Amino acid sequence: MITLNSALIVTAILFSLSLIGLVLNRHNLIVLLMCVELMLLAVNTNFIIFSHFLNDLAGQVFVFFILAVAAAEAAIGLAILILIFRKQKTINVSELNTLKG
Amino acid sequence: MFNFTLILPELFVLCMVCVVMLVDLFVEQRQQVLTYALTQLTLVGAAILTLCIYCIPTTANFSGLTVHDHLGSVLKLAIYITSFFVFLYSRNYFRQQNMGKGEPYLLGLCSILGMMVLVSAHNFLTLYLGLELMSLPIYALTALQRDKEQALEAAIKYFILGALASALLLYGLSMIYGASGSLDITQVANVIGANSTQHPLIFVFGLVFVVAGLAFKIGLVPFHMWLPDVYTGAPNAATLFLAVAPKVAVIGMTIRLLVECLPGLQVQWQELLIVISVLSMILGNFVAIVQTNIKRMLAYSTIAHGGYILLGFIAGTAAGYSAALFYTLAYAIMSLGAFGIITLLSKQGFDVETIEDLQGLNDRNPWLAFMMMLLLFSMAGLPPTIGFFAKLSLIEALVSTHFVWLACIAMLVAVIGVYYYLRVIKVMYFDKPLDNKPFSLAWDAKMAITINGLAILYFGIFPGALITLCQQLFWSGTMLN
Amino acid sequence: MQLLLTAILLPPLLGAILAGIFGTIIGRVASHRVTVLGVLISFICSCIIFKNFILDHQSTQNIIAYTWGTSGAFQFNVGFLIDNLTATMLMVVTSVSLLVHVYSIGYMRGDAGYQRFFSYISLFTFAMLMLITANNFFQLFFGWEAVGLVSYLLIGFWFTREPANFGSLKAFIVNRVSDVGFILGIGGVITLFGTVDFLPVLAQAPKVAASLPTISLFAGTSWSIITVICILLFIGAMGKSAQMPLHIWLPESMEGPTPISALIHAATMVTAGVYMVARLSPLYELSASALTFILVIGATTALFTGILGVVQNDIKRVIAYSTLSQLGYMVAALGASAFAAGIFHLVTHAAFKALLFLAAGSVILALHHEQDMRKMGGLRRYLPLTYSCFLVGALALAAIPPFSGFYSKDAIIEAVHLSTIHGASYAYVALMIGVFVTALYIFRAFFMTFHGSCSANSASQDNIRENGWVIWLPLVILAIASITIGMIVKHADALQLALHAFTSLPFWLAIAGIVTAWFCYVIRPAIPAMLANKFSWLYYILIKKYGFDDFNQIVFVRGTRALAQLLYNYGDQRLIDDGLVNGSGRLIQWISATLKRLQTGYIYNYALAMIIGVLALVLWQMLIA
Amino acid sequence: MTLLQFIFYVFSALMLLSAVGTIISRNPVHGALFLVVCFVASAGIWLMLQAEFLGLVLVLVYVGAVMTLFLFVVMMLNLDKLPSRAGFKKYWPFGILILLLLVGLMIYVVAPSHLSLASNAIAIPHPADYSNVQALGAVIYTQYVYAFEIAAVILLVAIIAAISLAFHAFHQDTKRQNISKQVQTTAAERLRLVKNMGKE
Repeated sequence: MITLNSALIVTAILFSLSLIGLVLNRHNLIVLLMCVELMLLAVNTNFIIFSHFLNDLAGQVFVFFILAVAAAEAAIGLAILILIFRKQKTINVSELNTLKG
Repeated sequence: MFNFTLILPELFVLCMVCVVMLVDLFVEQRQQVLTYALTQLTLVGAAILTLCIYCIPTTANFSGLTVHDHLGSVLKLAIYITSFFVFLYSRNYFRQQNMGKGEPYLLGLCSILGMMVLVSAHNFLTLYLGLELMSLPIYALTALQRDKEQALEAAIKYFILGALASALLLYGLSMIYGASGSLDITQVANVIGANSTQHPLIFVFGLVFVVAGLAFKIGLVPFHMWLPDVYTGAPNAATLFLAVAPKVAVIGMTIRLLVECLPGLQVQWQELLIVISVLSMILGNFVAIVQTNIKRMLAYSTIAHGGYILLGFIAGTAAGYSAALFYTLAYAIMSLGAFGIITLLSKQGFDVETIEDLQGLNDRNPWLAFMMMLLLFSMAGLPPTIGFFAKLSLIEALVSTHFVWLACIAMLVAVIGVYYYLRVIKVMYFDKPLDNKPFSLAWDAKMAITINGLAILYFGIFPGALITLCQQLFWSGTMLN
Repeated sequence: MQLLLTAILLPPLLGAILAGIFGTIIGRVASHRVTVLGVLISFICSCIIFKNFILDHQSTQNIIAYTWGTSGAFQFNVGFLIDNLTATMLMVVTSVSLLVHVYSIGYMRGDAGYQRFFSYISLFTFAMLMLITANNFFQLFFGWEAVGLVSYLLIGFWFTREPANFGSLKAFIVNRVSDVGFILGIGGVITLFGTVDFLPVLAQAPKVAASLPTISLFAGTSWSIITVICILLFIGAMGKSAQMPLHIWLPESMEGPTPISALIHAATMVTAGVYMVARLSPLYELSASALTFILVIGATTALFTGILGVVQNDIKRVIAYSTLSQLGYMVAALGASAFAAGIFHLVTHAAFKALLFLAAGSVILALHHEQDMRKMGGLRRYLPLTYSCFLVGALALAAIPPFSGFYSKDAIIEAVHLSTIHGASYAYVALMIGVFVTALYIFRAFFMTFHGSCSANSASQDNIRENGWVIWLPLVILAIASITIGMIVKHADALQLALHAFTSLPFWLAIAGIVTAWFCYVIRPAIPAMLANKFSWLYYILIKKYGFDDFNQIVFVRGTRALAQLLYNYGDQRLIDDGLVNGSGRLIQWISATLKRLQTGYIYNYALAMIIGVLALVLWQMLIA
Repeated sequence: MTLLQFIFYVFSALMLLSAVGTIISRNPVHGALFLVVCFVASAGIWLMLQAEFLGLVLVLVYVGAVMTLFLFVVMMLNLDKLPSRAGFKKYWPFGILILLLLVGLMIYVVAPSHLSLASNAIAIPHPADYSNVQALGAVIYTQYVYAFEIAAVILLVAIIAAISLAFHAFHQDTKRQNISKQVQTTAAERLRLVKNMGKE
């Protein structure tokens, strides 16, 4: 029997791992996009856990839509990424700092 | 259960999105005016439809996913009107900067549809979908100037941090869903209201994440960092777009979430907002002082204005919420004009960027300089402009709920704020222009900017109607719960 | 009613805007046409209101036009209070203003600032009308300040002339000083009554006064708040209505064009203080001490400024001191609770003083802007019409029956005589002597100007002739008014009163004044010089105007300058500039620069800030939960 | 520990480890593949939580489409040089701090003393003939049809945005096929006879 606590703690770890990835990754833009996907995965799992324990389908419906949005988001993110690579020939995060101050 | 009359404006905009898309595919590059005209027509039509159904009493629609009420309608109207002006100001910019044929209009309309969904959302699901539908086109709009490195950098920053914020918001919503067992705003409010003395910690835990997501979208410290970079890097027209209507929509979302859904947690979110608001007002005003880029300066001032808007929520009374809404509308008009003028001044291959670009504007086009002065006065909160009344009503709401110290801080930093606005006025009026050529505008742009500037004055001298409207929205009984 | 009021208030404002902003475009003729038309419209509407209220006895109306703003429980309304007092004032203001507008067409002909002038006087009319129609203190204050502003602009109308600038500055500063009192008074009203509307304030006043609220201004003293408020408000009136010791600006204001002196500094604006006290009469009735204060100030002004008029040589200054003196009479009437008599004198004074000023202006214009009476004389032959008009004005001023001044001044003296408050007997004596002095100085001016030998050089004598109809028509109208107003108002017992005058002391004092003037300036012109020599110390005091100006110059002007210098050197430059302003400026710059450095431009730092932010907030909330 | 719990922990461990792999891998291709593993593992967890349809969709849509897209882009970008892991080495303790903080808070928050749901919520196992797909479908197309339509618009936006951003039409050096010109071509244009001057 899976318990609510343990499930939520697992997703919390997953969520914090993706946050760490976002903060510590300083070189590859594409990994940042993957971290975003990971974050959404954690959130989705959260919803499914609650949906399961509440016996309520609404959580699953929410996940269904988050998946759709995440796919759309990935498409746009990758498009911007490609533009950046085309223009600057690099996707190094630490070189993207002309805007500051 | 499914009342299609109540979502007529949304349906109309959606149909027109398809029409604009198809028309844009088949018309020639030079007949681009058709796309523009259709876009503006969509906004006008949506406004008319919204007005037609305005008087229908508050109803939850589509099994509670969306709600029809006066708050939503008023916010929608504000969105149409400001967006109408946005497209009017940016029309030339889109053409000159080679930002594609009809794409900006198409993306803009999609974003507006998202805002409409957002402000009348009555369920976490629609709230999230509306938010994403609003944001995704803006990410694209920011990157649409594909040859400009800064625009791309701004777009990816906005995108990644925006996704992070969405994820934080969702994480928070998932906690609230888990604790309350529902996604419906009214039901969640009822669950929380039921045991109002002692909430499970998980609510507070979720609340912080929700507030973080909201604070990101409004652009508040410490979730503000995207804002100056995006405002600066984005093409001027995109900055104009994202500075105005989305702000209104996000404040609408804040009202839905904090005021309608989580009033039971008011004590907690008040504390959070106080910290965020004070930090924002201070940071926004202080950092704006040392900026040389006008868009960046206005971006920091946006952060400060966001802090001011929160003051109304902190007051936590109907008067406070209506003051916050009034401030939001005032801010929308002000930033519309200010960014609008920056967009209008940009020429082919020349974006107005630094404050020096405005040098001697008075010699080149006195009327435009005068309008800009009015707008800046209003942002600084000097009478007799709308900005003054907006600040006044906020302070009043704060003082009447005994947050006098907060009101004092707000006034103090506002005084600091006056400095950088006046600096721009000084540059416009007392410095010699770099380029002596008189600057002329198309008639429609001239008229729009005149209406915009005079609105600042009109609502400053006769604020009664707008204030009353805002107050009525928060009378008990007009809201669904 | 609201429509009628709009028709009274807005045309002068529109006229002012048209003449002021578009004056150069529409030209001189159009400028005076629009402004005269505007004032004519408001005059006609005022007549209607006058008829409704005074003749048909309509009841008081309080109209709230619109709410300008709300602050807490506090509402800022634009509203109008119309009753007999307002109706009378409307009549006075619009009629005098209309005549002065017409007169100015002739007087200002050829002046470079023609359009500007008409714009100003129309604006003045608007402001004055706002002042007298106000139903609350804020609107009153708006009108109060607006008329002050226009007055300041008009005194300095010929801004290239040094005395004009000096005069306007003086008027401005003195009025600011009195405004402090006025604002404090309004503040007192707000704290005590919680509203600024006249009617509620006046209605609550007796109840509030019954509870005897007191305030401790200095340690150990206890004042009645009502008295304090009344005196503070009256200090405002002292500035505007030029009562001692705040009267010093009015003689200087004669540097403005003569029509302005007639309109603003004789007939209308300076009576604003009198109007205000009369409007608040129920409040003043509650404080005997305030009334005593008013009475003493008024009587003193009436006598001592009148004496100064005797030694002036500038024709306009004589009339200016006369205005001061007559304002003193009005204020004394207020002090004696004879508010109706005060307003009556205000009305008659408006007529004959405007007449005197305009007649003097006619003389000045005929002599090509010569104002020194020593260079005039014998003008009777050249300016017969002006001569007779001036005579009518002088007789009215000297209170000779049956001219209008007689009725109003007699009422005042009678009221003061009957008054029993402290200082009433002093006031009575002062006003009595004042009657003699009044007759003396005005007939001195009259005889010096129109009788005796002609001292103007012979070359210019031929050029002296009456001016055009725009000049003399207002004179004639005002002269008729000066003769008749008194009789019209007292129509029932006018004759009886006039006959009674022959047995009363004031009448014979006035006659004595006239005879003295005739003897000293027509029969034996050497006497004044002899007297001046013999009583040179007195003469010196009078020439120095009791030293008010020098005292101000030495104590306030120099003292202020020295203090300012001191504050500037140590307070401003060292403490504020170096310490606070530049210091805080530097601090802000430093903070800004530091905060700016936080914005590194790296996505991961931004994300980090967000994450730290959210975690810190969560932690905080968890710890306090 | 029941079998179910054991499987759950195995999947969880797999998911978390591959997540770690995703964020620390230097090669983006490896990262993407780790992410695939992570998705598959979580799909397993979702199945155990009786969200069968979503578990399948995760594999089909995410692994099948989105991750493919990622890999496709990675290949297209042709990143020859692998970046160093300098930042990671320097700041990882900081990351651990974030992890501990958030997880610690989470443990505190969902402790049964603070969350009544944690102690009394018991998931009801569905009967054997229960169809998750059917149940979801029933609500998505009725109760949630409004949201469904909005999601459709979001996907439309994604198409418009991706095309308008990545489409190269405005650049002159793009090589394009002009079909109408291609169809209208004549025989003369197709074939050019060249006289061979070299040898008879």
